[in-house]
Formats: sequence, structure tokens, C-alpha cells
Amino acid sequence: MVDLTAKIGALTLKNPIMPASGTFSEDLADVIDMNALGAHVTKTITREKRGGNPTPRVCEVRGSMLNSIGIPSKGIDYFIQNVIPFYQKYDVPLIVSISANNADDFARICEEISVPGVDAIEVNISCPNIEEDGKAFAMRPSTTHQVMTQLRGASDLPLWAKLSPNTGETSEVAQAAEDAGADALVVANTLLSMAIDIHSRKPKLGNLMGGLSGPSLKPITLRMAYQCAKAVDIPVIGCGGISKAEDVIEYLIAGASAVQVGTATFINPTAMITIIAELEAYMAANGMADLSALVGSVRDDDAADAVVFMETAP
Amino acid sequence: MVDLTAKIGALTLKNPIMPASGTFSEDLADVIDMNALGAHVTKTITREKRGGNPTPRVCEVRGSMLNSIGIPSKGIDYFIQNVIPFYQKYDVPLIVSISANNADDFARICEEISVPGVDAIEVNISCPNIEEDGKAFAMRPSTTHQVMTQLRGASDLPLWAKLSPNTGETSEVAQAAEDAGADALVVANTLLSMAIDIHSRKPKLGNLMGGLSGPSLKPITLRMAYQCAKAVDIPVIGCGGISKAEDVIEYLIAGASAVQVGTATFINPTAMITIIAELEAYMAANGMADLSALVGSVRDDDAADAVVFMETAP
Amino acid sequence: MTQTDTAAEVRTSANGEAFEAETVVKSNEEVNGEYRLLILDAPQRILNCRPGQFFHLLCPVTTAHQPYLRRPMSIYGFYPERGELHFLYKVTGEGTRALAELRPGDTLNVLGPLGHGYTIQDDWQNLLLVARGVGLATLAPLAQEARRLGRKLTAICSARSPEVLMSVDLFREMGAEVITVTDAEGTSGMEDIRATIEARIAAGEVDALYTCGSNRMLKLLQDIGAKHGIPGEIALEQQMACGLGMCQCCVRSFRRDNRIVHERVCREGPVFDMQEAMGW
Amino acid sequence: MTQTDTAAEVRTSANGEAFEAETVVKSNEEVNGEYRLLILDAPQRILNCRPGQFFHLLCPVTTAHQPYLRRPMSIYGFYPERGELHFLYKVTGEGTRALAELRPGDTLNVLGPLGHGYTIQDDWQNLLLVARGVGLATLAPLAQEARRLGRKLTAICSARSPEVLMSVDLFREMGAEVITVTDAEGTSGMEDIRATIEARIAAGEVDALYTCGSNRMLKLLQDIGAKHGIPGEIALEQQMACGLGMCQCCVRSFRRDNRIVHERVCREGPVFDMQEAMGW
Ligand SMILES: Cc1cc2nc3c(=O)[nH]c(=O)nc-3n(C[C@H](O)[C@H](O)[C@H](O)COP(=O)(O)OP(=O)(O)OC[C@H]3O[C@@H](n4cnc5c(N)ncnc54)[C@H](O)[C@@H]3O)c2cc1C
Ligand SMILES: Cc1cc2nc3c(=O)[nH]c(=O)nc-3n(C[C@H](O)[C@H](O)[C@H](O)COP(=O)(O)OP(=O)(O)OC[C@H]3O[C@@H](n4cnc5c(N)ncnc54)[C@H](O)[C@@H]3O)c2cc1C
Ligand SMILES: Cc1cc2nc3c(=O)[nH]c(=O)nc-3n(C[C@H](O)[C@H](O)[C@H](O)COP(=O)(O)O)c2cc1C
Ligand SMILES: Cc1cc2nc3c(=O)[nH]c(=O)nc-3n(C[C@H](O)[C@H](O)[C@H](O)COP(=O)(O)O)c2cc1C
Ligand code: FES
Ligand code: FES
Repeated sequence: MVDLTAKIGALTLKNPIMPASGTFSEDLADVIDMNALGAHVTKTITREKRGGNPTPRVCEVRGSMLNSIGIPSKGIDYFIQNVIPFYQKYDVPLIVSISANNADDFARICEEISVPGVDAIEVNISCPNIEEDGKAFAMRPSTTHQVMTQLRGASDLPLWAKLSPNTGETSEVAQAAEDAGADALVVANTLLSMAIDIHSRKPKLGNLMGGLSGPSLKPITLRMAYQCAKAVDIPVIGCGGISKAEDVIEYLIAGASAVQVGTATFINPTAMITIIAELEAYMAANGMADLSALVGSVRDDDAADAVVFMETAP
Repeated sequence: MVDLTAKIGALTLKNPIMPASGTFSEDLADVIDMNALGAHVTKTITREKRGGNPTPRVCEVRGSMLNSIGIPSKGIDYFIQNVIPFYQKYDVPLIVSISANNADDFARICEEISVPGVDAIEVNISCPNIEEDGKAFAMRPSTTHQVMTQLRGASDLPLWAKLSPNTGETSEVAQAAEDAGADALVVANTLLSMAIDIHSRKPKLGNLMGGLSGPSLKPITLRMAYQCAKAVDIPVIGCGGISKAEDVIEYLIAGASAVQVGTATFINPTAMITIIAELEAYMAANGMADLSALVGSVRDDDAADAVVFMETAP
Repeated sequence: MTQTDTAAEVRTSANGEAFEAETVVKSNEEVNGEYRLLILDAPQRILNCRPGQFFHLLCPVTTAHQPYLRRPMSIYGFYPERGELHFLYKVTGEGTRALAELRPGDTLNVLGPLGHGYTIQDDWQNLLLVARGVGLATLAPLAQEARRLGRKLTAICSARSPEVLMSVDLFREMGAEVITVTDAEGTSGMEDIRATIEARIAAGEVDALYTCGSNRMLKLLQDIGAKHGIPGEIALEQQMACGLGMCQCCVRSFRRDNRIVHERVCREGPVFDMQEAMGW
Repeated sequence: MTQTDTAAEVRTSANGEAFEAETVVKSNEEVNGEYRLLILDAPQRILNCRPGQFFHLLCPVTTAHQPYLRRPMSIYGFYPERGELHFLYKVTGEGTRALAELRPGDTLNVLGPLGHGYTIQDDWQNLLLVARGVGLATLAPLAQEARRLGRKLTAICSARSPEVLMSVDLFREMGAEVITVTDAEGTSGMEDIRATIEARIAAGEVDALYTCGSNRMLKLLQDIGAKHGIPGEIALEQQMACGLGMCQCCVRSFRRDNRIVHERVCREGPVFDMQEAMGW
């Protein structure tokens, strides 16, 4: 029997597969067994009600998508009254993603959302849509450290910091989050991008720019997950472009302790269920007892001429 | 008749299509008419001889590729004696890409390569493979400004600064390059990425990490080209994920004055020739006399609810 | 407004069940010019549909066409008895061009049935619909439902020219009275349609109005409905990613209780109260 | 070394012309287990090939398989008289799995012919090749060329078992003497092959050695060649992006004039001097 259990700090997940914030909601219960997931991660909320960005909010690019949903939010009260109870039906940890436009508001919602039924808080310091031109807290080590310190003071729940691929300082930002008390890192959010309709000459997103997600993002966020796992001692949760069990295994080998699946659920709502089954089958077939057989096992010591050659002569 | 002429500062190109550095060489003359191109851009060279990175130097990711070729270089003397004369056969401007590991060496090669037969110098301050962990000059406005100032003093030829998508400060880096005297910006180089073979658990590139190029890169570098065109007054040359005329038109609308085609030439060596013909046909069909009908014409003023609906009722 | 509020309440609750299912293409023939009729061999569990609902189709990937997101398509017909699911679609871009390449025997992954369809209230005996182009796909199952419930249906079918009129026979088979209007004959203008509808209203022959899609038609029917106190429903479109209500990309604006609210076309819609819908 | 230097000089110059061309699949049948023979209807201009050259194939994209880069494949046969180009390939990963889905009538975009093939010097009357697996694909056209030039060829064909031996008939048809060795019979070990070859050398029946691919075979033939002063050539493989010499990804190391040099497999190769090639 394969043990799929993943430990993220004090939290134990039945398996390392969970949804990515903003690509999951109660509605998925129409299609899959919600109890099968390692965790439930909700769409980022803000304290106040918000409308979100103008439409069109998504568009397709080759083999991937852009979104500029923004953070439409019914506010924290609605969330506590309606959403948390829904998830309490399930035997699955609930991770609530929060955001705000400044550190004080951030700390406030962090404190207010620390209620029974919430098992960890994911801190979306990386959403490229809120702050102008994609400059979010997660762009710099200093702003990351400042906001995470304040959040750490506001809640006793585990705090997961969600990083951004828009920064040029991935390792430094990761260390700043760890130093300020983050319990885990989610690596990463979407990457600021753009597409233009050549016929209308309008940007394909109502918000001009948006975040790239899906398979195109994987090589970038995998690199970040690897860098972060090298840079910090807290668990790294890989996120970006995962659509099959092989992708999960790649992130685990790179050093991630668990992963989040986002856009793939739009393409196949049953993707996470399939991935869990295939991951288990892969581990069983390869005689792996638990995830420790995979996590961080990348053979990065020998950077040698390691090309694979076909079998040609005896 | 459509006029495809593109002006990049003092230089006039017969059309806006040119190869990207490192994806083009004399060898392509076996397949296409080299005289058809808007410019010839050579692989980055260094002063001294260099060996390049360990193999495997490329790998495939979904719908795109990674490379960690590095800058194998036969040195500047070989280049001046053998390569420049080859390109002088053609009636096409020659753009030579150069690099170095520090500003002094950079200035030295810049001066030494300013010889007859060279029409402009592309300054590769963005290659993620040379400097450790991808921290190249182009990562920060300050280092960009410093090296570009020194290069400006070293040559009278037009200088094109090639930016990096690994920075979180695209507009600021662009402005630093302009301020230091760059004549044009090439936007952009490859994005630091990684892939792991889950069977061997080795990184798929001998160099551990490498640069993402191809269609996956387009939404990112298009966003950067747009940001740069807004931020500076010098011409922007778009580069990243272009494989068809529609991609070129998208970059031109975003504000690019010309474009470079890289990885697409590996997939279809005749890609640039096809693109030139299709661009001309598109402009003719849409009654466009010259590129000014396209360049910078993005309708970014109205970010309204602009979704396109199908024709359903009268 | 009570009726709509209740409807909205029902709408936001879980829709029952939707399935990701593999189907097999039975046929995929051109109907006329740019339209195609796709007939799928589908498992029973996905054929419990309502008129106005839709499926989210995972279009095939080929060397020529590489769509990524699913594409929403209204149910043109569902036949549990013969295990068939029908779509009528217009070949537009990457996704529908890839759909057009499907051959009998190929498989197609579909997600559905999704969304909330048209309602026919007990006291709506005389139904009138206006459809054009792929709007016919959305409205066709309403005719079937009207017959099942024994209601009278008038279908105003519009097209560029008489030759490209679609689904007229289908509506007639379902016992509907069909009025055809075309651009070529100069009978499809808004004022012509208004005159036709208002004549029927005057004769007491319209209890509810149905349409889908276009802004101009929405404005016309809103105006007629408000003036004569006749309720109606419209199916709307919007770009979709998930189709299930998760991503919130597909919102549109509605006027309700003097406020403007956003609802998800995939979840609270695609069919909405005609008077609440806002033009765009 | 003069011979090799000259060869290298020729190699680095432009190879004449290569073409990006659309071909049509005539057949794509399984040969045995994991190997397939792909026969293309190809335009004349790309059929001016040399044994040991290769093509760079743009594999099709499907819902199941989405290769991006081209895949290099040795020319297994080229027949200008009937306009055919043959490839023998092993189904390995994304690209070759996509190739395996090609049906007669499908098109395939190919780039080539590329690289420098095997040479047969005037005084090489008795040729000996050792091949296994897809190595047969690379070496087969050498048999044809040997017959054209009236040279004697011995082919040592190796395989797991007698049932999966390939191309034996093809070599015999070309007038080659074929020696089969297999793992199952215990005759394919390195020392067995050494004994066979050295017996022929002793009989004065070997002027040149040819092989491709594996490190173990390279070492064996290098050793035999050095000991007996017999020249030879080996075709090498390496990951390729452009296939034309532009990207410099496909380099391998060679020992030449006591220095280690890097050469591009796609351009200076894929066939190299046996003694210069370095193991890996
Ligand atoms: C609920 C609903 C039901 C529909 N029913 C039908 C139908 O029965 N028959 C039919 O022909 N069409 C129908 N449409 C429209 C259909 O979804 C689009 O024509 C189709 O998505 C176009 O895809 P494409 O790749 O060919 O075009 P592209 O323009 O290449 O599509 C690019 C992107 O825009 C989206 N898009 C483009 N047009 C529309 C649109 N009008 N509505 C929503 N998204 C769009 C696509 O889904 C895709 O994500 C319906 C739309 C909705 C929302
Ligand atoms: C000059 C040359 C001639 C060849 N001739 C033949 C032949 O006649 N028949 C045959 O079956 N195979 C031949 N090969 C090997 C063939 O190119 C690979 O088997 C094939 O590329 C594998 O692709 P894939 O997508 O199925 O495998 P994957 O493992 O999915 O490929 C992933 C990537 O690695 C590359 N790659 C994998 N294996 C090799 C390899 N051995 N050599 C070079 N690149 C590789 C692929 O091209 C691709 O870019 C030849 C290789 C070279 C360099
Ligand atoms: C439609 C959409 C909405 C998203 N909303 C949020 C959000 O509210 N908060 C957040 O932290 N990330 C959000 N994300 C980012 C995802 O959580 C995830 O980081 C990203 O999509 C990369 O993963 P993927 O490639 O698997 O989708 C959103 C992504 C998409 C596609
Ligand atoms: C194999 C390879 C080698 C490259 N070498 C260089 C180089 O030497 N100098 C440079 O400035 N860019 C180099 N690049 C980057 C390209 O010039 C280009 O910026 C990038 O590939 C994005 O464009 P594309 O998506 O069209 O390929 C290289 C790219 C590839 C794929
Ligand atoms: S399409 Fe995702 S919420 Fe409607
Ligand atoms: S494959 Fe590009 S140089 Fe050989």
C-alpha cells in the first residue's frame, strides 16, 4: 500500500493534490467527490465587497490562458456565514486565500478569518491584477518581509505565502517570507502577460493585461519551486501548469512537498481525481512507500553529458 | 503596393522580419534566400574563445523548448575574418550580437567589433546562462544604465539593447537603456526555466536551468514590448514566440517597429520567408500602405466590456 | 419581482449533477455554408437535459488547430431514447474549426449538462420565440418542451436569405407555427418584427417571449415586453473558461431591485429574465 | 590524419541544399513489436541523398501527442525512381508515438537531406558493418551504395532474438553477406563479435568498419581498428533542435590532433571518423 500523506508543517493532507485558488469553488461538487482532495483552497477574498475586473476576463493563448478576473469578493461576512459551513461537510482541510491592498487591511482580514473551520491561510501577496502594473508585495523581499511580519502577528493559523513569478528575486523573496514566519510557500501565481485581437486591435482582456496560467507556465514555476526548495527550510507547494501525474512527480522531485492544480481543472474538471489515482499507481509500480521517495530527489549534482542514446548495437 | 520598410533609428530594413540571435547562422542559406530578410542577426559572440554549456543543451516542454546553449564562441578574430565576409555577400544589414561578463570586457568587444560590414550591435545584456542564477545586467535599471553608458562610449554604431524577461522592472530597465544611449530595444530574451526527467530524476538540461523560447513565451514578451513602447521613445523590436504573420501583426500593434523570429525557424526553417509574404498579403488585403498603419495602433483606451458576441438575431 | 428572485435562488444552488464524459461522433455534416450539425453517441447519464442548457466541449487538437479551453455550445437536441446529443454550430475560430474536423467514430470529451435553461410557467400557454443563426440551436429544444407541455409556439426564424434558413422543418415538426423573415426579402428589420409580434399580442396570442444573443433583439423584446406586460427570457453568451461557476470570468450585468448585479452566465444562466438583462 | 582533416573541411562547408518539403504517407506499418516502417511519397528534389544522411521530421500534433521540436531520423531508403523515402523507427516517446499515428494519405513535413553521410574510399574493397535495432536504419543505405560501387559487404546484424531480427533480407538482396547474432542464442556478446571480426581481418577480408550509436560498440571497433590499422566510421546521435547547424545544441566531443574539439552532429556529422569519436 502506498501512503500518499503529505505534511505541510503541522497540517497533514491525505494526499499532495489540492486546487489552486481561483480555479475551484463549491460548484465543483457537481462533478467530483470533494472528499478525495488533499485540501480545499478557496478563491482569494478581501474584507470589503469588490466587483472584479471588466470583461472579457479570460482569453486563450497557444496552449494556455490569460485571466484578469481580479478579486470579485462578496466580503468576509458572506464568506464566514456561507462558504466555510459548506466546506465543513468534508473531511478535508480548508485553506482560505486572502488579499488586501495594504498591509494593515491584510492583517485585519487575516485576524478576522482565523475562525474555526479554517485550517490555514494562504496569503495572496502575488496577484498581478490588484496593484498597478503588477507590482505586488511579492515583487520584492522587503515588502514581502514587511507584510508577512504583520500577518504573522495577526493569526496563529498556518500561513502559506503565495509567491509571484513576476519578480526577478525568487530566492530572496522566499527567504524573506520564511524569515517573517511563513509556514509554507505556494510557488507560484500567474505571470503578467498580454494578448491583442489583431482585428479589433483591442487587448483581449478587458483589463489590458492578465496572468498566464496553464502548461506554458510550468517550466517557469517548476524552476521557481526548485529555487525555493533550495533557499528555505519550510515546505514548498508547487503550482503552475500541472495537468497530469507526471507533472506532479516533476514538482515533487524538484523539492515540492505538495502541489496545487489550477487551470487543468477548467479543461478536465476531473483532473485532480485522475492525478491522485495515477500518482498512487505510479508509486505502487515503482515500489515507493510514501512521498519521501520522491520529494527533493532531483539529481542535480552531476550536470554531465547525460544525453540518452537509443539502443543501437549490442 | 505595400511598403514593408521598417526604420530602426538610422537603419532602414527592407521589411520588419529578422532572425533572433542564436537561432540563425550561415547554414540557413542552404534552405532560404538570405536576401529576403530585413536584417541578419548573428549568434552572440564574446572576445575570447568559449566552449558553451554541457549537453543536453535543449529539451522540449509542452509546445515550446528550453535551451542552455551558453555562448560557445570562436572568438572575435575568427568572427571578423570568417563570418562578416560571408554576410557581406548579401544586401541586408548585419547586426552583431555581443556579450561579456563585465562592463570593461563588454566595452572592449563593442569597440573591436565596430568594423566595416557591421551595421548595428545588439547587446546581449540579458542572457540568463552566463551569470549565476540568471542575474544578468538587464535584471536591474542600475546595472543596465552602467553597462550601456560604457558601451555607448565605445562605438558609434547603433546599439540595440536586448532585455530580459527575468526582471520585475521591465519599464525601468527600458528607460535606463534609453537614457544611456541605446538606439533600440530588443524585447526580449528567453525566460529562466527548468525541466526534470522523472525517470532519471536529472534536470533535462546539462546546465540545470535554461531559457524558455517559443509560443509559450509570446504573451509575456508581448506584454513587455507593449510596456517598453509606452516607456521609451526609441524603437522597440519585438521578440518571443513569433511563428506566423498574425504574431508579427500583434507585436506591431502593441508598439514594436520590427520583430525577431527565433525558435520558429527550428520548426520551419522557411518560417521567416512565409511570414514576410503573409504580412505583405495581409496589409494589401486591408489596404495598408506601410507599417505605420499598424505600429502602436493598439486600442488600449477603452478597457470596456468589449466581449464579442455571435450573430444570433436580426 | 418575486418570481425572478425565487428563480435566482434556485439558480445559485447546485444544479444537480454534471459529468465529464467521452462521446463518440455519429456524424458531423455541413448544414449550410458555415453551419454544422454534430451528432454524438452519448451516455444516458448526461442526457437528462433542459432546453437552454449547454455543454462545454473539449475540441480536438490537430496540427492545424490547437484550441486549449473548452467551447460552450447550446444543446440543439437531446434524445435519451436513442442515446443522442445534437449540437448546431457555426465554424468561427480555432475551436469550432477543430470541431469541424471530427469524423464519425472519433471521440469527443464533453462536460454537462450545464447551466439553467428556459422556464415555461404554468400560465404561459402561447409562447413566441425569435431566433437567428446559431440562436436556433439554443431555442430548438424549447419547441420540443412546448409540445410536451401542450403549449402553442410561434417561431420567428430569421436569416440572411431564404436559402440559408435553418431548422424551419424541425420547428414545424414540433407543431410550431413558423414565420420566416430574411434580409434578402427585406422582412427581417426590427420594425417589421415588432409589427408582427405586436399584431399577435393584440390578438391575445403571446404569453411569453424567448430569444437569445443579440443586443438589438434584446432591446426590442424588452421594449415590447415592458409595454405590454409580457414576461420573457433570453439566453446570453460570454467567454467561458470553467463553465461550472468556479472562475467567475463569464459574468454579465443585470438590473435587479434597482441595483446592478453581476451573475455568471455559466451558472446562474445562460438563460436570464428578459427585463433584468442589460444591453452591452 | 590527412584523410580525416580533408573530410572535416568538406563537412564544414555548405552541404549543398536542404529543403523543407511536404510529403504524403504511402504506408506506415509495424515491422516487429516497437519498430515501424514509414514510406513517404516525396518530391524528387529531396531524394538526392547519401547513405548516413538524415531528415528532420515535423511529427503531427494530436489530442494525445503534442511534440514540438522536429525529430531526426536516418534515411533507411531513398528511391528517386519511384519517388519514395523510407524511415525505420522505434516508437519511443511523444514524437515517435505521434509518427506512429500517421495513416496513408496524411501529409508529413520533412526537412532534408541533412548532414554528412558515410564515405567509401576508393581502396576500401571489403566493408564490414555491425548494426542493431534502429542502427539498421542508418546502415542500410550503405549496402546499396556498396553494391553500386561493386564492393563486398559483410553485415553483422544483432538483435534480442532471431524472431526480431530486421532488414536481413534487405542486406542479402543488396548482395551482402549477413551474419546474425542474438542475445537469445548467446552469440551477440562483445567478445563473440570481436572474434568474428578478427577472424575476417586475419583472412584479409576487412578494409573498413562501419557502425552507429552505442558506446560499447564504438569502444570495441575503435580497439579492433587501432590494433589492426583498419579505418572506420560511426554515426552518432545527439538531441537536436534546428538540425541545420544554427543552434549548436547537438555538439559532441572528438579527439583530433591531440586536442578535444566539439562538432555538431547535425552538420559536421552525423557520421564521424571512428577513432576521433569519444565515448560518453
Ligand atoms: C452558453 C453558450 C451557448 C452557445 N451555443 C452555441 C451554439 O449552439 N452554436 C454555436 O455555434 N455557438 C454557440 N455559442 C458560441 C460559441 O461558444 C462560440 O462561437 C465558440 O466558442 C467560438 O469558438 P472558436 O474557437 O471557434 O472561436 P474563437 O473566436 O477562436 O474563440 C476564442 C475564444 O473566445 C470564445 N468565444 C468566441 N466567441 C464566443 C461567443 N460568442 N460566446 C462565448 N465565447 C466565445 C471561445 O470560446 C474561445 O475561448 C454559445 C456560447 C455560449 C456562451
Ligand atoms: C542523426 C540521427 C538519426 C537517427 N535515426 C533514427 C532512426 O533511423 N530510427 C530511429 O528510431 N531513431 C533514430 N534516431 C533517434 C530518434 O531521433 C529518437 O528516437 C527520437 O527523436 C525520439 O523522439 P521521441 O519524441 O519519440 O522521444 P522523446 O524521448 O520523447 O524525445 C524527447 C526529445 O529528445 C530527443 N531524443 C530522444 N532520443 C534521442 C536520440 N536517441 N537521439 C537524438 N535525440 C533524441 C527527441 O528528438 C526529442 O527532442 C536518430 C537520431 C539522430 C540524431
Ligand atoms: C481564472 C483564474 C483565477 C485565479 N484567481 C486567483 C486568486 O484569486 N488568487 C490566487 O492566489 N491565485 C489565483 N489564480 C492563480 C492560480 O491559483 C494559480 O496560481 C495559477 O493559475 C497557476 O497554476 P495553473 O497553471 O495550474 O493554473 C487564478 C488563476 C486563474 C486561471
Ligand atoms: C537555441 C537558442 C540559442 C539562443 N542564443 C542566443 C544568444 O546567443 N544571444 C541572444 O541574445 N539570444 C539568444 N537566444 C534567444 C533568442 O534570440 C530569442 O530572444 C528567444 O529565443 C525568444 O524568441 P523565440 O521565442 O522566437 O525563440 C537563443 C535562443 C535559442 C532558442
Ligand atoms: S465560466 Fe467559469 S464561472 Fe462561468
Ligand atoms: S541541431 Fe542545431 S546545430 Fe545541430
